Amino acid sequence: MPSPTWDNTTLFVDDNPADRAFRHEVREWVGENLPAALCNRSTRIDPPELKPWHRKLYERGWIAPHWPEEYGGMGATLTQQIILFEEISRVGAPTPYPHGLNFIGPLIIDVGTPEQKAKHLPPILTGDITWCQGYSEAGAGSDLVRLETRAELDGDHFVVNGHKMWTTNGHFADWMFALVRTDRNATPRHAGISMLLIDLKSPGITVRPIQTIKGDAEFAEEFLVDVRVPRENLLGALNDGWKVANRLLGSERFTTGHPRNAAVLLNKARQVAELTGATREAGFLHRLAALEIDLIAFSAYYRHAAALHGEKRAPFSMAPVIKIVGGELGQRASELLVEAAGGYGALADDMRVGNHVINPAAEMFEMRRVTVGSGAVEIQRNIIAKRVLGLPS
Amino acid sequence: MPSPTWDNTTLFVDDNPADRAFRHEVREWVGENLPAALCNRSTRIDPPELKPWHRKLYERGWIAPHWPEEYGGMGATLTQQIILFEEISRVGAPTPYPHGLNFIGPLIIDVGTPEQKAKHLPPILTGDITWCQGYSEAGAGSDLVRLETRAELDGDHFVVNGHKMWTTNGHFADWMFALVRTDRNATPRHAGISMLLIDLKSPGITVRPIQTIKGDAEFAEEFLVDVRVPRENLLGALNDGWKVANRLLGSERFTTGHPRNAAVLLNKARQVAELTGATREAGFLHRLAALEIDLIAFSAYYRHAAALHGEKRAPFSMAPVIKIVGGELGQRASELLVEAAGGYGALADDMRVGNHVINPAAEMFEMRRVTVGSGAVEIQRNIIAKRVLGLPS
Amino acid sequence: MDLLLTEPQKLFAETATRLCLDHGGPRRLRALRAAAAEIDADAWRKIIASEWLATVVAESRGGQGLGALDVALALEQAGHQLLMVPLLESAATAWTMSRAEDAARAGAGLADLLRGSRLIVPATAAASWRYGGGASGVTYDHKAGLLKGSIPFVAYGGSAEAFLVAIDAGAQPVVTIVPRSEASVTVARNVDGSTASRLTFADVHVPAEQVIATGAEAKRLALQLQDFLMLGAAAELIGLAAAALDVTLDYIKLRQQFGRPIGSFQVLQHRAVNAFIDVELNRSLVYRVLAAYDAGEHHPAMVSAAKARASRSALEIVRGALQMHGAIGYTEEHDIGLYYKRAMALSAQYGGELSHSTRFSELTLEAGALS
Amino acid sequence: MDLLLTEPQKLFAETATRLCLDHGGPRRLRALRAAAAEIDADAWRKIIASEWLATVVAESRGGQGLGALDVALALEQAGHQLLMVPLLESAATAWTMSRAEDAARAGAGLADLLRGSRLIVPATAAASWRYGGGASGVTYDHKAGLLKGSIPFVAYGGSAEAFLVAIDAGAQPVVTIVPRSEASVTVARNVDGSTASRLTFADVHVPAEQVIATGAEAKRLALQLQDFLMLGAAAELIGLAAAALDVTLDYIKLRQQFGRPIGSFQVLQHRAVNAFIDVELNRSLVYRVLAAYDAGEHHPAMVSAAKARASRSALEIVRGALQMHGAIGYTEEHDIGLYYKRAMALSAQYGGELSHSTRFSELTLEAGALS
Repeated sequence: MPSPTWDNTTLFVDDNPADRAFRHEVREWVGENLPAALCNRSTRIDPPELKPWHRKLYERGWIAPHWPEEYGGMGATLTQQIILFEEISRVGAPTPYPHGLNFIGPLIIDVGTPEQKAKHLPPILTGDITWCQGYSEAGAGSDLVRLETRAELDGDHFVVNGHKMWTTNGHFADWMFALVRTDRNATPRHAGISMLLIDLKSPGITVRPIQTIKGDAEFAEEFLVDVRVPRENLLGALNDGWKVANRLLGSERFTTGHPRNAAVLLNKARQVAELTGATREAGFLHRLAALEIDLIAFSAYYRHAAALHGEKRAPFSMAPVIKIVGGELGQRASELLVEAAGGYGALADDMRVGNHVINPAAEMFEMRRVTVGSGAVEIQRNIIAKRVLGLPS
Repeated sequence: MPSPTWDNTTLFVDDNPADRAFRHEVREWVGENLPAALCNRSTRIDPPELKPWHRKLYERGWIAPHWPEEYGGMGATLTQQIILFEEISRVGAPTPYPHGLNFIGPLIIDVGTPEQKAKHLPPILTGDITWCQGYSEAGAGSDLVRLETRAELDGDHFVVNGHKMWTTNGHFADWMFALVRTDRNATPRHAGISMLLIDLKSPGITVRPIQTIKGDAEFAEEFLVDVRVPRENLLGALNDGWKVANRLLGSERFTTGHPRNAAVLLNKARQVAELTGATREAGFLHRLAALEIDLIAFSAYYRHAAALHGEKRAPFSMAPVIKIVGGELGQRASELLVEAAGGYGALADDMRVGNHVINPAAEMFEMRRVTVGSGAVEIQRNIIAKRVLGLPS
Repeated sequence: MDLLLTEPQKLFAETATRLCLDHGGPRRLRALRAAAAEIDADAWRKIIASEWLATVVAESRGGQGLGALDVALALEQAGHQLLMVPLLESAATAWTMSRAEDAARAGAGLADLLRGSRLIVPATAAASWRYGGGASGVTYDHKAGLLKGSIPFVAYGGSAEAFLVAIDAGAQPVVTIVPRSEASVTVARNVDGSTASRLTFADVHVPAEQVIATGAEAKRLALQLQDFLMLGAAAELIGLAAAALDVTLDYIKLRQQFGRPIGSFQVLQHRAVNAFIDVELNRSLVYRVLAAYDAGEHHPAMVSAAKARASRSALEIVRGALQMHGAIGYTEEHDIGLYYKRAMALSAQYGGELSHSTRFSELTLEAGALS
Repeated sequence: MDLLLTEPQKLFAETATRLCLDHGGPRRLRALRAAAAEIDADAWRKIIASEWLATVVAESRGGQGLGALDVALALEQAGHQLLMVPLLESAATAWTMSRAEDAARAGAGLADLLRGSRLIVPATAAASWRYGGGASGVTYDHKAGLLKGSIPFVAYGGSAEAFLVAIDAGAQPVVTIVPRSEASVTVARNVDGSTASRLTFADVHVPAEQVIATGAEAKRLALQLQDFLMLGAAAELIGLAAAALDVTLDYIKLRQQFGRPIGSFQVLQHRAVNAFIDVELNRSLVYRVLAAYDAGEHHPAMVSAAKARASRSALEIVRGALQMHGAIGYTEEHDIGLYYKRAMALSAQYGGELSHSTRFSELTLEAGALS
């Protein structure tokens, strides 16, 4: 009895007939419209290079599947959102950055004023305006209680002073949504935080890129000195920023934590291993099997969680579990890729495997990012320990 | 170029010529004198069954290699002590229990009165008297600060009340050396503890064996109700028990933490795997290699530590490292043995492999004991974190 | 995590939970072990009376026409409550017999099985599944109708009145009933009180009317039967692991050391979180594979993934549980040892972690298209 | 842990520690990388002047007659200080050349190497050691004196003036000097700034006077040379891992989160303890194997054990270090990334963990007597 084909990138896909048709439509369109130069890059693509592709998706009406139709979205189901992600990433194409579309866009839709909606939502869709997220600071990564950037009301403006760090794409962004301290005496401390929308062209802002270990500049830092932000750029109520930031429903986890990331890395590891001879090593075979088995388990969980999320029945633990497992699985897969590559795994430059060009070290560094910074896996585990398992402090 | 024979039980042995001669002498004598029935038992042997073997070692003069000659020992070097252990365990023979010979004997030699020495040391050597260690209590395992058994002076006797638990061989023992609270108001709390030598035939003592998960009774608990202990049975000064207990030099680590324990289990795993077909599984081969490699590293560390200890230059970290690595390595080896055995690994009874009879489940349960109770590996890690690496509390 | 069940499935799961709770548990297991009983007869009678076996029998053959997933809901609960009943083995037998093309052959035996009057358990290579050693050493000579060789590690062999011998390997596959009297049965006891039996067939003649299937059909049924057994054991392990985790969480919340509950130490917290995540992932995995199995769409590699992971996690969880319990966990008196021993038996039964991860490799590498 | 060295060894270790401290370190490595320099010329001159290479040369050939263990004391410090010098490769070449039976053949080349006037680095299968793929694809035709094929991942191939080509496999083993001009050399850059070169020999004629050894002697020397390279890289990795651990310990003692130093969190403490234990064990292991190597008593499986474990631990430690550092560790500016990248290069060089654990299995299973 011959076994059916094994494909670790489509495990437990459970489209209904309408979904299947949609998947087919997306697949065809992506095949025809994706610029080849964007495919299968082992390093990050900066926002400017991504703009034409963003625009194409916008014009096709698929840029914001999860936004309500009245704001220019698709009002799509979670399954459709996942299908879009899967079909775009299937051919190794990049997905648009989430800061405008997934983070601040939905927040503005949720609590923004009519003016804020009218001003900010359309250019997020078109890709004309790039956003960055200004939460982290030098002393406040995972620990927002220690936020030091302060905003003081002066007439109809806030005057902002502080230093934001680790803002992805900060040096490419036009606007930043930032958490700032507006009441220094509030208890608990996070009760004195507000969310501001800040035009990065305002006087008093200096943006500097931060070079990463990978050799590119993914993050930036922003120095804010007496920056005047109009009062109407306050999102939500004053001192309500913590709650506003936590309104995100977490559906973006379903794209950033997708098991496909690990699946693609494992397939690369297998191809590289054929080349280097690692497939003849018991250790490689065992680790590959262990990772593939973890991947299939995670894929099952992922589909299950998506189905529950679609019915608004997802448990609280879902988001941290996807963050932990998805992040660690991708890391372990990238480490196996490097190990399988042997001497090639230490090269700074690309290697050619069959028709593909890959760079194991770059892939590995890319995956390290996942568990760094705010929301690191240790903290996610602390959250589950306390809030799900009820373990004492 | 054919490789020399690989033997994982003699890694890095570095005997000098005199040691080699001694090893040869021991090996020959053990071969001639060891009762076959004691060999390669996968379950624990109770003290009564061990007595004739103890007596033989005593008569040969090898029962207490580490005791000074004036007390009937050999005044042996650490290397000689290790050689004795290795040659006895090489053929799967049991080594004598440590409570008299390694624990209380050296303490009495160190701080005992002439009367205590005369009374207690000879029957430890002959094996006529069996000792047990009464430190643990229901609420005080790793945490002796919570010790509740109390001893109050009444004339020339202490009156002891309390409940000791987890005393290995308690139900076979004639005497117990116990930590008891003699000053309930002392700070720090361990300053109010004394060491008493207690005759278990004293009125007021009830001993009950504790059945273990393995199905045998290795531990006992003792209820002490108004037990009168003569004042001359105080070992060391009053309220000085904590310091007395900590005087042990730790050379006993070198036999309980010996890498041979894991080496023998790995050889059994390999033999069982040949039988069951596990040798054809990548996972088994990889885990076996990983464990063998850890074993060789631990063997190197062990010999190195013994050499340093012999020169009184061993660092503080040595004892906890041997405890952690030796304990966990033995556990992992026993788990691989069970996994290699497949269905045989779940059987309650023995299995036959070639000329050997083994019981993977019993071996595994035996190894679980190592990291249980006082001095568990987590606590050893805490000790290294604080006292060696200087990490903050 | 909510399994998104249908209403009848939910109802069944609730019934199963109640029955297992009423009839199972550590105390009950101790009583059975003291009596050296392989089966909890009371619980088993109740299960037979509740017609759980009928769930997996096609409606056309008098059953409820549900699937392996449905019976797994009960197996998970049986694992949770340490229940000692041949539910998995009987259900697998019923599933196989009711799916034979020739309904007449299986008819009487199946009816007896369903009403509890004759216990028939599978005897397959899966009982001692091991890479390379998978062939159970039994051969069937079709022309002569002779069965020869031996099968180790058959579950509930002490009580079985007949065996469903299923041979998928070799030139002459067969699925056939063999009455106990025809086989030589050696029963050994596992650490948890369950048993492992070796059946030996010395040129046993199999009458044609006992044969359920031969040829390609037998091969297919035998393979499906083995997948059923592996998946069912995985479901039982998930319940077991979840229960061991619950017991441990309760313990570490209360037990004090150095003036704090030990559950407040971060190392133990993270270990507990990893166990929780494993149980969550494995539950999703096992039920997704079961759904695919019932739909006739599963890949056999998925079955090995499920059993490998369920076996590994259960053992890791009970090991961690034992360690977190400290000395008390090492006593016969404490219940955690019962979970530990049951995990040892169930994780080895129908193939352990390393065997299944090798099987997974073989199946995916041979089938696998590299993308 | 105190290595129980002789007085001269202690003295040498102290000298090495000082030299590496003075000439190495993260800042120096950054300068070299900015200049795309493969070798730290200043440090290398100093090392040549200090006659470190002479340690491994037999006294009868003008050396100090010490061993691989002695030079490893310096390699450990070089690893600790991220020094970029061809010390291991030059020492391995010197060791091999000085042990050739025919002293005359190696004479001139060895003298040039020792005085630093000609850099000769080994080109062997060990450079890309991989199970099954070990054969480097180079063959030597003894009669014609022709060398053919290619060898990948040769270290310091950008600066080498000649190569010590050592072929142990096949029918015609050889150890021979090949001038750079005779080979085609393609230099690629590693993530840490070091290089990996592919040498290609297109029917290169090797004059008899350049041949160091042939036949059984060549095979023995080639294998010993490879073991030397593996052990030396292991020693360097130990220093590197210890340094990365030190950097991390300093960081987690200071860095605050949730109002406490992060080094007070038990999970991070235990991770640091595991790293500490690994470094301790690996140091004992590597030096014990080196001692056996120098005594001519080592088993080659021990070499693979040492390299497998040194590679694995170094990678685990730098990964843990990066994670404990949080976002700051991910910046180019922070030094921990330098340790990380150096660990990637050194752990792959002369065979990574999985390759060596497979080699270990093969060597012990073929040699192993089961007790």
